[in-house]
Amino acid sequence: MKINVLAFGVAKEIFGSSLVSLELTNDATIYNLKYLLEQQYPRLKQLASYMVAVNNEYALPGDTIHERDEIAIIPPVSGG
Amino acid sequence: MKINVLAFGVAKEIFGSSLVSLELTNDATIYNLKYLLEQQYPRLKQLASYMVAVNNEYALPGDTIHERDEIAIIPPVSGG
Amino acid sequence: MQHTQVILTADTLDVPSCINWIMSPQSGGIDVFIGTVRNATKGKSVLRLEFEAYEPMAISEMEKICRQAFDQWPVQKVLVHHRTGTLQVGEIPVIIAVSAAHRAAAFEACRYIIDTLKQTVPIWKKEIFEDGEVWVAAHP
Amino acid sequence: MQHTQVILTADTLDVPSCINWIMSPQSGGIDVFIGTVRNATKGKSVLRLEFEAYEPMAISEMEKICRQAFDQWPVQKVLVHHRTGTLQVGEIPVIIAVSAAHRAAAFEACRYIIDTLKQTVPIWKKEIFEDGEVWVAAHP
Repeated sequence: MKINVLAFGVAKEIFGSSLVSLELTNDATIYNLKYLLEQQYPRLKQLASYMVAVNNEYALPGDTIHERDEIAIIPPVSGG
Repeated sequence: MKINVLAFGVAKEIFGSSLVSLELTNDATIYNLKYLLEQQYPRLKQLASYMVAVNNEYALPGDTIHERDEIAIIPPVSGG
Repeated sequence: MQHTQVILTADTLDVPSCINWIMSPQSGGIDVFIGTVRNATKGKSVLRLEFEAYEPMAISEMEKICRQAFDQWPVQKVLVHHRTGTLQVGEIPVIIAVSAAHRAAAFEACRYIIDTLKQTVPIWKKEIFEDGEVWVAAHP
Repeated sequence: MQHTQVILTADTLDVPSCINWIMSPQSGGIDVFIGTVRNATKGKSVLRLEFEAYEPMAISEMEKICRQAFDQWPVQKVLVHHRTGTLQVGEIPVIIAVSAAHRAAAFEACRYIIDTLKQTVPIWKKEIFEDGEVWVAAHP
Protein backbone atom coordinates (compact mmCIF):
# COMPACT_ATOMS: atom_id res chain seq x y z
CA MET A 1 0.00 0.00 0.00
CA LYS A 2 1.09 3.57 -0.59
CA ILE A 3 1.07 5.87 2.44
CA ASN A 4 1.76 9.57 2.85
CA VAL A 5 3.91 10.78 5.73
CA LEU A 6 3.63 14.33 7.04
CA ALA A 7 6.76 16.00 8.35
CA PHE A 8 7.18 18.95 10.72
CA GLY A 9 10.00 21.04 12.13
CA VAL A 10 13.43 19.62 11.51
CA ALA A 11 11.92 16.48 9.90
CA LYS A 12 10.53 18.65 7.11
CA GLU A 13 14.05 19.87 6.44
CA ILE A 14 15.48 16.34 6.52
CA PHE A 15 12.84 15.12 4.03
CA GLY A 16 13.15 18.31 1.98
CA SER A 17 9.33 18.36 1.97
CA SER A 18 6.36 18.46 4.30
CA LEU A 19 4.96 15.28 2.72
CA VAL A 20 6.67 12.13 1.46
CA SER A 21 5.06 9.03 -0.05
CA LEU A 22 6.20 5.49 0.73
CA GLU A 23 5.28 2.02 -0.40
CA LEU A 24 4.63 -0.29 2.61
CA THR A 25 3.50 -3.93 2.89
CA ASN A 26 -0.05 -4.33 4.13
CA ASP A 27 0.86 -5.47 7.66
CA ALA A 28 3.63 -2.90 8.17
CA THR A 29 4.22 -1.56 11.69
CA ILE A 30 5.54 1.78 12.97
CA TYR A 31 8.84 -0.03 13.52
CA ASN A 32 8.97 -1.02 9.81
CA LEU A 33 8.11 2.53 8.76
CA LYS A 34 10.87 4.04 10.88
CA TYR A 35 13.41 1.54 9.53
CA LEU A 36 12.48 2.40 5.95
CA LEU A 37 12.57 6.15 6.57
CA GLU A 38 15.94 5.92 8.30
CA GLN A 39 17.37 4.00 5.31
CA GLN A 40 16.14 6.71 2.98
CA TYR A 41 16.88 9.71 5.26
CA PRO A 42 19.83 8.76 7.51
CA ARG A 43 19.82 12.19 9.20
CA LEU A 44 16.66 11.07 11.05
CA LYS A 45 18.93 8.92 13.23
CA GLN A 46 20.81 12.04 14.36
CA LEU A 47 17.72 13.49 16.05
CA ALA A 48 17.54 13.42 19.85
CA SER A 49 14.46 11.23 19.29
CA TYR A 50 11.35 11.22 17.17
CA MET A 51 7.87 9.79 17.44
CA VAL A 52 5.32 8.72 14.87
CA ALA A 53 1.69 9.80 15.12
CA VAL A 54 -1.16 7.90 13.53
CA ASN A 55 -4.44 9.77 13.12
CA ASN A 56 -3.36 12.47 15.58
CA GLU A 57 -2.28 10.07 18.34
CA TYR A 58 1.20 8.98 19.31
CA ALA A 59 1.79 5.42 18.05
CA LEU A 60 3.88 2.58 19.54
CA PRO A 61 6.53 0.69 17.51
CA GLY A 62 4.33 -2.42 17.26
CA ASP A 63 1.21 -0.63 16.01
CA THR A 64 0.08 -1.67 12.54
CA ILE A 65 -0.39 0.95 9.83
CA HIS A 66 -3.58 0.88 7.76
CA GLU A 67 -4.27 2.37 4.38
CA ARG A 68 -5.52 5.99 4.61
CA ASP A 69 -4.09 6.43 8.15
CA GLU A 70 -2.74 9.93 8.62
CA ILE A 71 0.91 9.38 9.51
CA ALA A 72 3.15 12.14 10.86
CA ILE A 73 6.77 12.29 11.95
CA ILE A 74 7.08 14.15 15.27
CA PRO A 75 10.62 15.31 16.03
CA PRO A 76 11.31 16.51 19.62
CA VAL A 77 8.60 19.06 20.40
CA SER A 78 9.51 22.52 21.67
CA GLY A 79 6.29 24.48 22.10
CA GLY A 80 5.39 26.74 24.98
CA MET B 1 5.16 55.22 80.94
CA LYS B 2 2.00 55.71 78.95
CA ILE B 3 1.82 53.83 75.67
CA ASN B 4 -0.74 53.77 72.88
CA VAL B 5 -1.80 50.46 71.37
CA LEU B 6 -3.24 50.28 67.84
CA ALA B 7 -5.89 47.66 67.15
CA PHE B 8 -7.03 46.12 63.87
CA GLY B 9 -9.66 43.69 62.67
CA VAL B 10 -11.39 41.79 65.44
CA ALA B 11 -9.08 43.37 68.06
CA LYS B 12 -10.56 46.76 67.23
CA GLU B 13 -14.00 45.35 68.03
CA ILE B 14 -12.77 43.77 71.28
CA PHE B 15 -11.23 47.07 72.40
CA GLY B 16 -14.20 49.04 71.11
CA SER B 17 -11.64 51.41 69.57
CA SER B 18 -8.74 51.48 67.13
CA LEU B 19 -6.48 52.96 69.82
CA VAL B 20 -6.23 52.29 73.56
CA SER B 21 -3.83 53.86 76.05
CA LEU B 22 -2.12 51.89 78.81
CA GLU B 23 0.17 52.67 81.70
CA LEU B 24 3.22 50.34 81.70
CA THR B 25 6.31 50.15 83.89
CA ASN B 26 9.50 51.32 82.18
CA ASP B 27 10.98 47.87 81.67
CA ALA B 28 7.74 46.24 80.53
CA THR B 29 7.92 43.43 77.96
CA ILE B 30 5.50 42.26 75.29
CA TYR B 31 4.57 39.47 77.70
CA ASN B 32 3.60 42.04 80.36
CA LEU B 33 1.61 44.04 77.83
CA LYS B 34 -0.36 40.98 76.67
CA TYR B 35 -1.10 40.01 80.29
CA LEU B 36 -2.40 43.48 81.07
CA LEU B 37 -4.53 43.63 77.92
CA GLU B 38 -5.99 40.19 78.56
CA GLN B 39 -6.99 41.26 82.10
CA GLN B 40 -8.73 44.29 80.71
CA TYR B 41 -10.17 42.64 77.55
CA PRO B 42 -10.70 38.91 78.33
CA ARG B 43 -12.12 38.27 74.83
CA LEU B 44 -8.55 38.59 73.50
CA LYS B 45 -7.91 35.11 74.96
CA GLN B 46 -10.65 33.67 72.74
CA LEU B 47 -8.76 34.55 69.56
CA ALA B 48 -7.09 31.72 67.63
CA SER B 49 -3.87 33.64 68.38
CA TYR B 50 -2.58 37.17 68.20
CA MET B 51 0.78 38.86 67.79
CA VAL B 52 2.13 42.21 68.89
CA ALA B 53 4.06 44.44 66.49
CA VAL B 54 6.54 47.08 67.63
CA ASN B 55 7.47 49.74 65.10
CA ASN B 56 6.05 47.69 62.20
CA GLU B 57 7.91 44.48 63.10
CA TYR B 58 6.57 41.38 64.83
CA ALA B 59 7.85 41.32 68.42
CA LEU B 60 8.75 38.37 70.69
CA PRO B 61 7.28 37.95 74.21
CA GLY B 62 10.59 38.91 75.87
CA ASP B 63 11.13 42.13 73.87
CA THR B 64 11.16 45.30 75.96
CA ILE B 65 8.79 48.13 75.13
CA HIS B 66 10.15 51.67 74.96
CA GLU B 67 8.36 54.97 75.24
CA ARG B 68 7.14 56.24 71.84
CA ASP B 69 7.30 52.72 70.30
CA GLU B 70 4.41 52.18 67.90
CA ILE B 71 2.61 49.15 69.33
CA ALA B 72 -0.06 47.23 67.42
CA ILE B 73 -2.19 44.20 68.18
CA ILE B 74 -2.21 41.82 65.22
CA PRO B 75 -5.04 39.26 65.35
CA PRO B 76 -4.79 36.30 62.92
CA VAL B 77 -4.19 37.84 59.49
CA SER B 78 -6.43 36.93 56.54
CA GLY B 79 -5.26 38.94 53.56
CA GLY B 80 -4.91 37.69 49.99
CA MET C 1 14.04 48.04 44.70
CA GLN C 2 13.45 48.84 41.04
CA HIS C 3 12.53 45.21 40.30
CA THR C 4 9.85 45.14 42.97
CA GLN C 5 6.47 46.85 42.91
CA VAL C 6 4.39 46.69 46.09
CA ILE C 7 1.10 48.58 46.17
CA LEU C 8 -1.65 48.66 48.82
CA THR C 9 -4.66 50.59 47.55
CA ALA C 10 -8.37 51.21 47.91
CA ASP C 11 -8.65 51.43 44.09
CA THR C 12 -9.63 48.57 41.77
CA LEU C 13 -6.64 46.38 40.88
CA ASP C 14 -5.79 46.29 37.19
CA VAL C 15 -4.42 43.04 35.75
CA PRO C 16 -3.23 44.42 32.37
CA SER C 17 -1.11 47.13 33.99
CA CYS C 18 0.48 44.47 36.23
CA ILE C 19 1.29 42.34 33.17
CA ASN C 20 2.77 45.36 31.38
CA TRP C 21 4.99 46.14 34.34
CA ILE C 22 6.22 42.56 34.81
CA MET C 23 7.04 41.72 31.16
CA SER C 24 10.57 42.28 29.91
CA PRO C 25 12.76 41.07 27.02
CA GLN C 26 14.91 39.15 29.53
CA SER C 27 12.05 37.07 30.88
CA GLY C 28 10.97 33.72 29.50
CA GLY C 29 8.20 32.92 31.92
CA ILE C 30 5.73 34.90 34.01
CA ASP C 31 3.48 33.47 36.67
CA VAL C 32 0.55 35.56 37.86
CA PHE C 33 -1.72 34.73 40.78
CA ILE C 34 -5.04 36.56 40.94
CA GLY C 35 -7.20 36.24 44.01
CA THR C 36 -10.91 36.79 43.46
CA VAL C 37 -13.80 37.19 45.88
CA ARG C 38 -15.84 33.99 45.86
CA ASN C 39 -19.62 34.06 46.11
CA ALA C 40 -19.63 31.45 48.89
CA THR C 41 -17.51 30.17 51.76
CA LYS C 42 -18.21 26.83 53.46
CA GLY C 43 -21.50 26.66 51.58
CA LYS C 44 -22.67 30.06 52.85
CA SER C 45 -23.46 32.87 50.43
CA VAL C 46 -21.07 35.85 50.69
CA LEU C 47 -22.41 39.34 49.92
CA ARG C 48 -19.10 41.22 50.02
CA LEU C 49 -15.74 41.40 51.77
CA GLU C 50 -14.14 44.21 53.73
CA PHE C 51 -10.35 44.42 53.88
CA GLU C 52 -8.54 46.37 56.54
CA ALA C 53 -4.76 46.80 56.67
CA TYR C 54 -2.16 48.07 59.12
CA GLU C 55 -0.77 49.97 56.18
CA PRO C 56 2.88 50.80 56.94
CA MET C 57 3.55 47.35 58.37
CA ALA C 58 1.61 45.60 55.60
CA ILE C 59 3.77 47.34 52.99
CA SER C 60 6.98 46.59 54.86
CA GLU C 61 6.01 42.91 55.28
CA MET C 62 5.12 42.61 51.58
CA GLU C 63 8.47 44.14 50.63
CA LYS C 64 10.20 41.70 52.97
CA ILE C 65 8.51 38.75 51.23
CA CYS C 66 9.62 40.09 47.85
CA ARG C 67 13.22 40.30 49.08
CA GLN C 68 12.96 36.72 50.35
CA ALA C 69 11.75 35.64 46.90
CA PHE C 70 14.79 37.27 45.27
CA ASP C 71 17.04 35.55 47.84
CA GLN C 72 15.57 32.12 47.12
CA TRP C 73 14.94 32.03 43.36
CA PRO C 74 16.55 33.51 40.23
CA VAL C 75 13.63 35.83 39.50
CA GLN C 76 13.74 39.10 37.58
CA LYS C 77 10.76 41.14 38.74
CA VAL C 78 8.21 40.74 41.51
CA LEU C 79 4.90 42.57 41.86
CA VAL C 80 2.39 42.51 44.74
CA HIS C 81 -0.81 44.59 44.58
CA HIS C 82 -3.33 44.30 47.42
CA ARG C 83 -6.73 45.94 47.85
CA THR C 84 -8.25 47.50 50.94
CA GLY C 85 -11.86 48.50 51.55
CA THR C 86 -15.07 46.89 50.36
CA LEU C 87 -14.94 44.30 47.58
CA GLN C 88 -17.89 42.76 45.78
CA VAL C 89 -18.05 39.13 44.58
CA GLY C 90 -15.78 38.70 41.54
CA GLU C 91 -13.50 41.62 42.46
CA ILE C 92 -9.76 41.13 42.92
CA PRO C 93 -8.19 41.50 46.40
CA VAL C 94 -4.67 40.50 45.33
CA ILE C 95 -2.42 40.16 42.30
CA ILE C 96 1.05 38.60 42.53
CA ALA C 97 3.26 38.50 39.43
CA VAL C 98 6.76 37.11 39.04
CA SER C 99 8.97 37.04 35.96
CA ALA C 100 12.04 34.86 35.50
CA ALA C 101 14.25 33.51 32.74
CA HIS C 102 12.86 30.03 33.45
CA ARG C 103 9.38 29.10 34.53
CA ALA C 104 10.17 26.95 37.58
CA ALA C 105 11.49 29.96 39.50
CA ALA C 106 8.47 32.08 38.51
CA PHE C 107 5.98 29.43 39.67
CA GLU C 108 7.77 28.67 42.93
CA ALA C 109 8.37 32.28 43.91
CA CYS C 110 4.76 33.27 43.08
CA ARG C 111 3.41 30.44 45.21
CA TYR C 112 5.81 31.34 48.04
CA ILE C 113 4.74 34.99 47.97
CA ILE C 114 0.98 34.36 48.15
CA ASP C 115 1.37 31.59 50.77
CA THR C 116 3.60 33.78 52.96
CA LEU C 117 1.48 36.91 52.45
CA LYS C 118 -1.53 35.03 53.80
CA GLN C 119 0.46 34.06 56.90
CA THR C 120 2.35 37.23 57.81
CA VAL C 121 1.02 40.42 56.20
CA PRO C 122 -1.22 42.42 58.59
CA ILE C 123 -4.35 42.57 56.46
CA TRP C 124 -7.73 41.38 57.70
CA LYS C 125 -10.79 40.32 55.82
CA LYS C 126 -14.36 40.42 57.10
CA GLU C 127 -16.94 38.30 55.31
CA ILE C 128 -20.40 39.85 55.12
CA PHE C 129 -23.30 37.39 54.91
CA GLU C 130 -27.05 38.01 54.72
CA ASP C 131 -27.36 37.30 58.44
CA GLY C 132 -24.11 38.59 59.92
CA GLU C 133 -20.41 39.09 59.46
CA VAL C 134 -17.19 37.44 60.60
CA TRP C 135 -13.48 38.31 60.71
CA VAL C 136 -11.89 35.42 58.81
CA ALA C 137 -9.55 33.16 60.85
CA ALA C 138 -9.97 35.24 64.02
CA HIS C 139 -11.36 32.43 66.16
CA PRO C 140 -10.36 28.76 66.46
CA MET D 1 -15.97 21.03 27.28
CA GLN D 2 -17.53 24.34 28.24
CA HIS D 3 -14.98 24.88 31.02
CA THR D 4 -12.04 24.46 28.67
CA GLN D 5 -10.82 26.89 26.03
CA VAL D 6 -8.02 25.69 23.74
CA ILE D 7 -6.91 27.99 20.93
CA LEU D 8 -4.04 27.66 18.45
CA THR D 9 -3.69 30.82 16.41
CA ALA D 10 -1.38 32.94 14.27
CA ASP D 11 -2.85 36.08 15.89
CA THR D 12 -1.36 37.94 18.86
CA LEU D 13 -2.40 36.40 22.18
CA ASP D 14 -4.39 38.69 24.45
CA VAL D 15 -3.90 38.37 28.20
CA PRO D 16 -6.92 40.50 29.30
CA SER D 17 -9.37 38.44 27.26
CA CYS D 18 -7.93 35.26 28.81
CA ILE D 19 -8.40 36.73 32.30
CA ASN D 20 -11.98 37.75 31.47
CA TRP D 21 -12.79 34.26 30.29
CA ILE D 22 -11.24 32.50 33.28
CA MET D 23 -12.73 34.63 36.08
CA SER D 24 -15.98 33.55 37.70
CA PRO D 25 -17.89 34.18 40.95
CA GLN D 26 -17.16 30.59 42.03
CA SER D 27 -13.40 30.92 41.79
CA GLY D 28 -11.17 32.05 44.62
CA GLY D 29 -7.80 31.73 42.91
CA ILE D 30 -6.53 32.01 39.37
CA ASP D 31 -3.05 31.08 38.24
CA VAL D 32 -1.86 32.36 34.88
CA PHE D 33 1.35 31.34 33.14
CA ILE D 34 2.55 33.60 30.33
CA GLY D 35 5.46 32.51 28.17
CA THR D 36 7.42 35.32 26.54
CA VAL D 37 10.10 35.30 23.86
CA ARG D 38 13.46 35.98 25.51
CA ASN D 39 16.10 38.13 23.82
CA ALA D 40 18.80 35.52 24.44
CA THR D 41 19.29 31.78 24.84
CA LYS D 42 22.48 30.28 26.28
CA GLY D 43 24.09 33.71 26.04
CA LYS D 44 23.31 34.06 22.33
CA SER D 45 21.15 36.92 21.05
CA VAL D 46 17.80 35.81 19.59
CA LEU D 47 16.27 37.85 16.75
CA ARG D 48 12.90 36.10 16.61
CA LEU D 49 11.21 32.71 16.92
CA GLU D 50 9.17 30.75 14.41
CA PHE D 51 6.50 28.33 15.70
CA GLU D 52 5.13 25.53 13.58
CA ALA D 53 2.35 23.19 14.71
CA TYR D 54 0.77 19.96 13.54
CA GLU D 55 -2.51 21.71 14.10
CA PRO D 56 -5.21 19.04 14.55
CA MET D 57 -2.97 16.88 16.74
CA ALA D 58 -1.68 19.89 18.73
CA ILE D 59 -5.25 20.89 19.56
CA SER D 60 -6.24 17.35 20.48
CA GLU D 61 -3.15 16.95 22.71
CA MET D 62 -3.83 20.29 24.43
CA GLU D 63 -7.44 19.23 25.06
CA LYS D 64 -6.17 15.92 26.45
CA ILE D 65 -3.90 17.77 28.92
CA CYS D 66 -6.83 19.92 30.02
CA ARG D 67 -8.94 16.82 30.68
CA GLN D 68 -6.05 15.35 32.69
CA ALA D 69 -5.93 18.54 34.76
CA PHE D 70 -9.66 18.22 35.54
CA ASP D 71 -9.09 14.56 36.47
CA GLN D 72 -6.27 15.39 38.88
CA TRP D 73 -7.30 18.66 40.57
CA PRO D 74 -10.56 20.34 41.66
CA VAL D 75 -10.29 23.11 39.06
CA GLN D 76 -13.13 25.12 37.54
CA LYS D 77 -11.89 26.43 34.20
CA VAL D 78 -8.81 25.79 32.12
CA LEU D 79 -7.54 27.88 29.22
CA VAL D 80 -4.65 27.21 26.83
CA HIS D 81 -3.81 29.65 24.04
CA HIS D 82 -0.77 28.98 21.83
CA ARG D 83 0.69 31.03 18.99
CA THR D 84 2.01 29.87 15.64
CA GLY D 85 4.10 31.79 13.12
CA THR D 86 6.80 34.38 13.67
CA LEU D 87 7.19 35.97 17.11
CA GLN D 88 9.44 38.89 18.01
CA VAL D 89 11.28 39.25 21.33
CA GLY D 90 8.79 40.11 24.09
CA GLU D 91 5.82 38.54 22.30
CA ILE D 92 3.75 35.80 23.93
CA PRO D 93 3.85 32.23 22.55
CA VAL D 94 1.65 30.71 25.24
CA ILE D 95 -0.90 31.60 27.93
CA ILE D 96 -2.21 29.01 30.40
CA ALA D 97 -4.88 30.02 32.91
CA VAL D 98 -6.58 27.92 35.57
CA SER D 99 -9.28 28.91 38.04
CA ALA D 100 -10.20 26.99 41.18
CA ALA D 101 -11.99 27.51 44.47
CA HIS D 102 -8.61 27.19 46.23
CA ARG D 103 -5.24 28.33 45.01
CA ALA D 104 -3.24 25.10 45.46
CA ALA D 105 -5.23 23.36 42.71
CA ALA D 106 -4.86 26.37 40.38
CA PHE D 107 -1.07 26.52 40.84
CA GLU D 108 -0.52 22.78 40.51
CA ALA D 109 -2.77 22.31 37.47
CA CYS D 110 -1.24 25.34 35.70
CA ARG D 111 2.27 24.01 36.26
CA TYR D 112 1.20 20.54 35.11
CA ILE D 113 -0.32 21.91 31.92
CA ILE D 114 2.70 23.95 30.81
CA ASP D 115 5.18 21.20 31.78
CA THR D 116 3.18 18.56 29.90
CA LEU D 117 2.49 20.82 26.91
CA LYS D 118 6.24 21.28 26.47
CA GLN D 119 6.72 17.50 26.45
CA THR D 120 3.85 16.22 24.33
CA VAL D 121 2.15 18.85 22.15
CA PRO D 122 3.39 18.76 18.53
CA ILE D 123 4.58 22.33 18.22
CA TRP D 124 8.11 23.24 17.16
CA LYS D 125 10.10 26.38 17.69
CA LYS D 126 12.98 27.59 15.55
CA GLU D 127 15.33 30.17 17.05
CA ILE D 128 16.64 32.71 14.57
CA PHE D 129 20.06 34.21 15.40
CA GLU D 130 22.15 36.78 13.51
CA ASP D 131 24.28 33.96 12.08
CA GLY D 132 21.87 31.08 11.67
CA GLU D 133 18.85 29.25 12.98
CA VAL D 134 18.13 26.10 14.95
CA TRP D 135 15.12 23.90 15.72
CA VAL D 136 15.04 23.85 19.53
CA ALA D 137 15.67 20.44 21.17
CA ALA D 138 15.93 18.62 17.82
CA HIS D 139 19.46 17.31 18.33
CA PRO D 140 21.17 15.82 21.39
